Amino acid sequence: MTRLRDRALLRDLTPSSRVGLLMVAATIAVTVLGPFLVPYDPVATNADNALAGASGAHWLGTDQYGRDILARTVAGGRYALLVSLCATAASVLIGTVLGTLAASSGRWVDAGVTRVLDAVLAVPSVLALLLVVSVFGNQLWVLVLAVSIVYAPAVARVVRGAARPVMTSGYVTSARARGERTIAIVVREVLPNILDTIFVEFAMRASWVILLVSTLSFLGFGVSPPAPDWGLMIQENRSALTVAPAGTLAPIVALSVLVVGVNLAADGLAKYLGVDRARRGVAR
Amino acid sequence: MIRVVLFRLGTGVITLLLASFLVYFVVQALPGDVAEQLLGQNATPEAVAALRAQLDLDTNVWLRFVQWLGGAATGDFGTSLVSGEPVAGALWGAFGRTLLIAVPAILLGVGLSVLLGLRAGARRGTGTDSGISVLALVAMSIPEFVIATLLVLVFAILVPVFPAVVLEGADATVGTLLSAAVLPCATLVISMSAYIIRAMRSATIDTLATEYATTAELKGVPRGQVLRRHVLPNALLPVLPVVSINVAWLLGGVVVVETVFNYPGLGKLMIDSVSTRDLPMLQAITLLSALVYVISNLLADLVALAVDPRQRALESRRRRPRAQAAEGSPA
Amino acid sequence: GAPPLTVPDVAATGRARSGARMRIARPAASAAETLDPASALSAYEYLGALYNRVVRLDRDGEVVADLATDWSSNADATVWTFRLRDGVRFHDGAPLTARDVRYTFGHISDPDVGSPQAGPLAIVEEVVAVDTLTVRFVLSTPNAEFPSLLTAYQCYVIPEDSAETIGRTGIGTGPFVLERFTAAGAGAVRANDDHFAGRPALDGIDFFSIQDATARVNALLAGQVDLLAQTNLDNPTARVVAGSAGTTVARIANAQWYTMPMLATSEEYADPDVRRAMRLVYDPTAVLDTALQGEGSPGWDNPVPPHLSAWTEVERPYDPDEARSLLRRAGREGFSTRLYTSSYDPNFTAIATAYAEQAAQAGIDLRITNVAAESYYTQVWMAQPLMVSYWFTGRPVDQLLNQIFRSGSSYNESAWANESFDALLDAARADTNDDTRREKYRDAQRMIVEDGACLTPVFGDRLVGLSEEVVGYDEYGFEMDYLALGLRGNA
Amino acid sequence: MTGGSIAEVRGLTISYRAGSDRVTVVDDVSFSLARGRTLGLVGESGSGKSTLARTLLGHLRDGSRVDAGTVEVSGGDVFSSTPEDLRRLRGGEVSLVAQNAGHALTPSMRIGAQVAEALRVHGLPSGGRRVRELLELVRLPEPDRIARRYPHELSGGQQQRVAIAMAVSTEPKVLVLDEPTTALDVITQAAVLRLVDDLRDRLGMAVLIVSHDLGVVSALADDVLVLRHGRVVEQAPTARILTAPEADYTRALLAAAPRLDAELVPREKAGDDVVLRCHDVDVRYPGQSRRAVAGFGVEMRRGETVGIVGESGSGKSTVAAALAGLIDAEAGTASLRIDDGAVHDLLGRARSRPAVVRRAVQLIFQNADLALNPRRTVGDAVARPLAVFGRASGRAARRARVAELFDEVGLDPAMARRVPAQLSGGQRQRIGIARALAAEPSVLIADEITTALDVSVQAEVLALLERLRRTRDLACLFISHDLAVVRGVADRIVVMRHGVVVESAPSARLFEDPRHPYTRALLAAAVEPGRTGLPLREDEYRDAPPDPSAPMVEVATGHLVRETEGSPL
Ligand SMILES: Nc1ncnc2c1ncn2[C@@H]1O[C@H](COP(=O)(O)OP(=O)(O)OP(=O)(O)O)[C@@H](O)[C@H]1O
Ligand SMILES: Nc1ncnc2c1ncn2[C@@H]1O[C@H](COP(=O)(O)OP(=O)(O)OP(=O)(O)O)[C@@H](O)[C@H]1O
Ligand SMILES: [Mg+2]
Ligand SMILES: [Mg+2]
Repeated sequence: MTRLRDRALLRDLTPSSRVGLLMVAATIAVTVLGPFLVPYDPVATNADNALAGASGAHWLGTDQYGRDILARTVAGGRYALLVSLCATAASVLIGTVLGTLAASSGRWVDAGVTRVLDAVLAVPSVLALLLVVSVFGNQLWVLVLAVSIVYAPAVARVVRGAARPVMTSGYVTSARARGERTIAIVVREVLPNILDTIFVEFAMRASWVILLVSTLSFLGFGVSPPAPDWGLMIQENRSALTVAPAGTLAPIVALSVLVVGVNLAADGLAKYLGVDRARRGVAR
Repeated sequence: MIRVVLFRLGTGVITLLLASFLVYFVVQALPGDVAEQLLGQNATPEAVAALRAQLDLDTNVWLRFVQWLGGAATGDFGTSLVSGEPVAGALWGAFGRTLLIAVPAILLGVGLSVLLGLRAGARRGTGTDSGISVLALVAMSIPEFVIATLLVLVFAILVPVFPAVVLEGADATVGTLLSAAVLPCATLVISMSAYIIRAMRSATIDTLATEYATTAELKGVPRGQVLRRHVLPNALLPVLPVVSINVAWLLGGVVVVETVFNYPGLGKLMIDSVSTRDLPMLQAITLLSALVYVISNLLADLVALAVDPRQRALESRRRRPRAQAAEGSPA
Repeated sequence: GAPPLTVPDVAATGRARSGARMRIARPAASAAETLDPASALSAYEYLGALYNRVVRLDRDGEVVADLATDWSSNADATVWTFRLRDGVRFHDGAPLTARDVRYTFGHISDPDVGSPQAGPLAIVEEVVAVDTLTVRFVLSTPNAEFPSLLTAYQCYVIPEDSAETIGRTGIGTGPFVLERFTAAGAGAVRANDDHFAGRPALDGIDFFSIQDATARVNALLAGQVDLLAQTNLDNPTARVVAGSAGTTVARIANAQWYTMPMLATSEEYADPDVRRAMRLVYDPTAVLDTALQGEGSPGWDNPVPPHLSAWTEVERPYDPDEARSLLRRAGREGFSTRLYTSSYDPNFTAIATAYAEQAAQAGIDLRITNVAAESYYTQVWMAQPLMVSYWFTGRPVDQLLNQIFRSGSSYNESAWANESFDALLDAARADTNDDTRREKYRDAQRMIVEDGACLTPVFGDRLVGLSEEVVGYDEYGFEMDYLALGLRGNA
Repeated sequence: MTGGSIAEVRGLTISYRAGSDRVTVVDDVSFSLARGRTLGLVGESGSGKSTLARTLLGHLRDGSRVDAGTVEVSGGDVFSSTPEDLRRLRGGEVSLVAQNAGHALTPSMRIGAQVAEALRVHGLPSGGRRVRELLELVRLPEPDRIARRYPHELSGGQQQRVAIAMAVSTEPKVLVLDEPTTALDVITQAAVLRLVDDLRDRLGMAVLIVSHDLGVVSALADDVLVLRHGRVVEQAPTARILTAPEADYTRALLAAAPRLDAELVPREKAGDDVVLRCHDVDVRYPGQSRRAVAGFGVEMRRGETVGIVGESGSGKSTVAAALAGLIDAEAGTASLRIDDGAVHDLLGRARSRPAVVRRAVQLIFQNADLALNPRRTVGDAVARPLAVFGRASGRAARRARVAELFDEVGLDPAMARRVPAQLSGGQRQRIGIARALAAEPSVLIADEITTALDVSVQAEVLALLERLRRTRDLACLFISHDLAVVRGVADRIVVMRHGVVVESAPSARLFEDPRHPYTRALLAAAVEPGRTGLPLREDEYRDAPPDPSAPMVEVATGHLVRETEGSPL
């Protein structure tokens, strides 16, 4: 149970999760360093060199505006990664607060919080996202907010589920017998014991958020063109899949590598921390 | 048992009310109203004013909400601000067509993934297991719009066996929809199965490790029978919430799939209604989706009760809800 | 780069086979769309098939006969008289009379209808049905270009007293008769054997609504439809369509008129020098090349499309250095602002990007800001200082200038107000001499390029996807050539 | 000797993989099982008993393998038989009754179906008649009704009987019982042991019974094999093991086992100083119709240990929780007198109690694993009450005090930096005690603190508790379901059943002269090493739940008995 602390994480991970971590690390490294490696500006157009095939100069060719596809693919993960990171962090944070609040409060507060969360969950997530984005526009913080609204209730439910058995455990009971305040109990006794659940939740949500953000871009509610973004690139280029396949396939491959990587890593983390991830199903 | 259902229905109604209130609240905050959205570039102030008066948009919004709620309780969802037709007609039509792709997708997806998951779990560590697990992993890592796009490319354009889009919209007959439903349905099956397969695999592994599965094996029960009679029913339990979440997702928001295939279902209706700010339509869609959510959760509970005699006892003896079973669940 | 896109300049000609039905996919306006031509929400593709106008525009932008056979005005162009074609019948069998025309224009001016053409036609004081086939328009101010105002697609003639039902029945005099229609859904028309200009080549047309542009293209590629209406293919997609077996691309030259209105009432662009700098700073041919891959013609900030006879070449230099010094003088050197775009049209963002790249060379920092398509024309248009917008070409020059550039017009998207420009337009309208009037319109174009608040970087060709079976496809003056449109004959 | 050898284990060595090493769990073990005889397998937890027992069915846990030796049943080597032969062996020739019947029955299948399945897969007639016959054989009441039930609808004892019925249904040659009674209370345990003994005689099986409880083994087994760290320590007929053990380990095991007839430690008389007194306390869990505890009363003096015994669910923990302020009492009075002589009410929730009261009453929990936060060091756990109750201010002072407390409970202060997972069960329980002591309480409530421990560790913890009581002059409420354990520590014993006190007497008196039928049944059912032969003549103890409104009769000084209908006091 205390494994995070007393063993070297990397050594104990399964080979597949090591591959996963590697994939994530590689994606992040390429995304961050990529612009220094690829000598083209991802948004610079070049009318003379539109829709060029793969060549020594443009390894993956160019798109209809003559932009280098490799440069765009390499830079295209930045936004997805940033939004996913922020949005996942925000939803896990909000979800944890709500979940522990519900678990540590009396029946009525618990029931109230649960109902409201359920109501938010009952609204189709795409609808919720579209509404929020339509109201506030598609700036980064809005997307983060929108994704958090959709995912925080789900996280809260999981956290509540993890926190409830802890609330009845001997050490919480004994803290209560000492007359400690609820906040102190949550922070000192409960949180450390659901951290593994929260970590896994974070890793798992991250993979969904990446998919969700790309779906939003695809539906035209995400990143604004001409910014490079995988979802947007797929959307922009998909109808030309047969004449300029690289423009669509490169972002698909990049996106899938990242998501597969996050999934593998999350699986490994879950196994390592003893939280069952596959059971969690999906909330999109 | 009946009390449980009634209690669930009660909380379900609260959920429905809260959900439609939330959506109403947000839609109120949307910039622009239906008149402006409809007119777009033609939106001269006079035209907007005329349309607004025609749509009766200037009465109090909250009053409209209360009236709407009253109507909804009797099955009357009002008239669409955009088409001027009763909401109910368009709503049920779209819902029915969504069901046409969703129900086969659910049956096929759930059935297939339960079997595959069971198989992978039972053969843990073998090639079968790795094969199934890798496929599931890849399927859940590719966004569904990519899956849909590839399916269209292959099965509608390169090898034209199925139509790429539904042409007739809401007028499409069941006959034309049937062949048009194949690709959307396949997309849904692929993107939904991955999660259920994984859940089922992990539940199977856990159940196989239980003492009763071992006991059955040490009783001399053949392997296949152990899986079928002792493992399957019990492994299904933790998978049920995953299934119900997926079902709710499927029925509530197949937006992407319906957009790609121009499929005239609930998801497409939803997107259109958001962009036109068709409040009564959005409200009705929300209510319906929330209803599906509530019902699919309820169904999952009932199936769990049917599969697990322990929960039956728990439910009838104490009012302690099946908290534990549900908590581990997603979303 | 890739080899240039080769697209035939006109669609295939050839003998159409008889008894064919064509399938056309179109984006639906919304579930509120109607067959009432006057309405702002009309189902645009149906109109040309179902109705006729009094007069229409030909390919060169000249007013030609449609329901009217000839027309004339009094000396100061305040009274216009049209003589209608004899023997024309509506689809329900009723004969066309002057009363129908009078009713149609009364309907357009009805404030409850909210017709976009009501504004331009406000100068009509009275419509008189002189006799069965003669109709007279009495104007409040002289207008030598009045007939061109009747070519708008809101001006299709509907039967008398049909306002209540026309949105559903679609009864007109056009080459096709309505079979069925669903708002935002599918519909169909069949050939009108009784049409005054002869029976159309097709037996019928099925219309389908497909909102998502890619889905529309997929439907074409999968052979589910024959033609994509209102769909401007982007360059790579056009290549796919052109390269796929069974489908091809037709070009409608200069069909899309792209503009970048600078709100003249805004702090940023109130200063004519700044507006001038914004023009000098870019080379429209470069925008054309990068944003539209050369498919179109450069605009050089003259909003009149080059194929109109009133068009004139206005010399406007490309001079970033001059732009820089103008800005310096205005104290706005290196200024930074937002340039709004949207996915409303696939080329907006490309044009914005191409323009912003050039502007950057003169030190102007334009931050491209994307806005959701639904709220673009309600939240940004005529509200934000700088954006990309577009119109369909096909307006006669008088209407174009009056509707979009006259001060106070509800479509004046840059809110530009120039008294001498307005006076010039009035003078042109009052000038019954064709030559001198045309000269005045040329002066007006020069004035816009000198002082105006709209950038007109390019006119874009529309690349239309269609099946190789389609023959006789052509589109101008806001309607398809429904008579010639057909599917290839067997031989 | 009733018959020849049926199963032979020779030189068996089993290891499993842990990381890159292999750990040996069974090391060169040999024994044989003979028809009609019972072999007892004893040893501490983790000594490899279950591993060994299951090899008779050809079963190994994942990752384990046989390094050397053979297991033969009826002359055939089980580990080299074909899968189909193995399947026939399992349940056919060798049957297993697993440790916890509650877990060993498939929850989604009816009892009858599970029994029938055991028959069917071995090609035996599996009709309803045969199933009923089997259920009757294990003396289940109303076998037809039971057959239609699901496992959770049976009590633990009934579940164990079903498991046995299933195991013997095919009339196997060998019956393996893995701790068949560990999860049962004494009375049920006694009945199950009887049943096994009868069946062995009737069906002429060889029986292998695994237990960590010497008492169980000595009640049933003809021979005993003592296992430690996977090795055989000693193997001999039961009587010899019990009377003349050869190995030191066996001797220690025997010495550590609590005895019902042990000499009572002579204690200095507890003072008259009553610290805690409660009367007629009723407790009800929210939303329950039945009271979990009804009319409970007890008086505790300084330096006195009061034991509470009773079967599972009798309300022992509920009493502890109520006194500790974790649950509201519905009725009754309870008062606490602290050192300064002030008297406080003791029925409110902890949060509403003054700090002095919270400090004065300290609870030690049943399950040490769950009572310590796995994510915090045990030093933290002990330091926390110091901080909350202001017993030591400042980090250094606290650390010093923690070290003292560790010392007091017999732990190395250096362990303070460890987390609970790095301690053994016994050590964890000591931490629990240290944490309670940190508050410097006047009343200590110990709820089944030794239940999860091996006998030898249990003996050490009990000794520690006894020492603390003496040195600190604590009043201690000691809860256990094991009479023998309570006897060793308590001055006075309260017997509870169904939430009601049925008898209360000084320890010595209770054992000499038990009056209530339930107390007698408890005593009769107890097994202990050396008590060979089977306990409790009656099949199973049953009576009506006690009536809380019936009066308590004082039959001797300090000896109170609940009046019961039809049974003389
Ligand atoms: N495959 C395996 N993987 C990991 N550990 C194993 C494996 N097989 C056995 N062990 C370990 O071997 C030891 C012996 O286990 P076994 O269950 O036989 O003990 P036991 O004497 O029955 O204990 P208990 O009294 O607790 O039931 C334990 O420490 C167990 O954890
Ligand atoms: N949280 C609870 N909610 C409802 N009922 C409870 C709760 N905890 C215990 N009970 C019930 O109260 C009764 C007494 O339980 P208690 O835990 O006090 O028994 P116990 O004697 O300590 O048993 P054990 O020996 O198993 O620990 C039982 O019938 C039990 O089912
Ligand atoms: Mg064991
Ligand atoms: Mg207890």
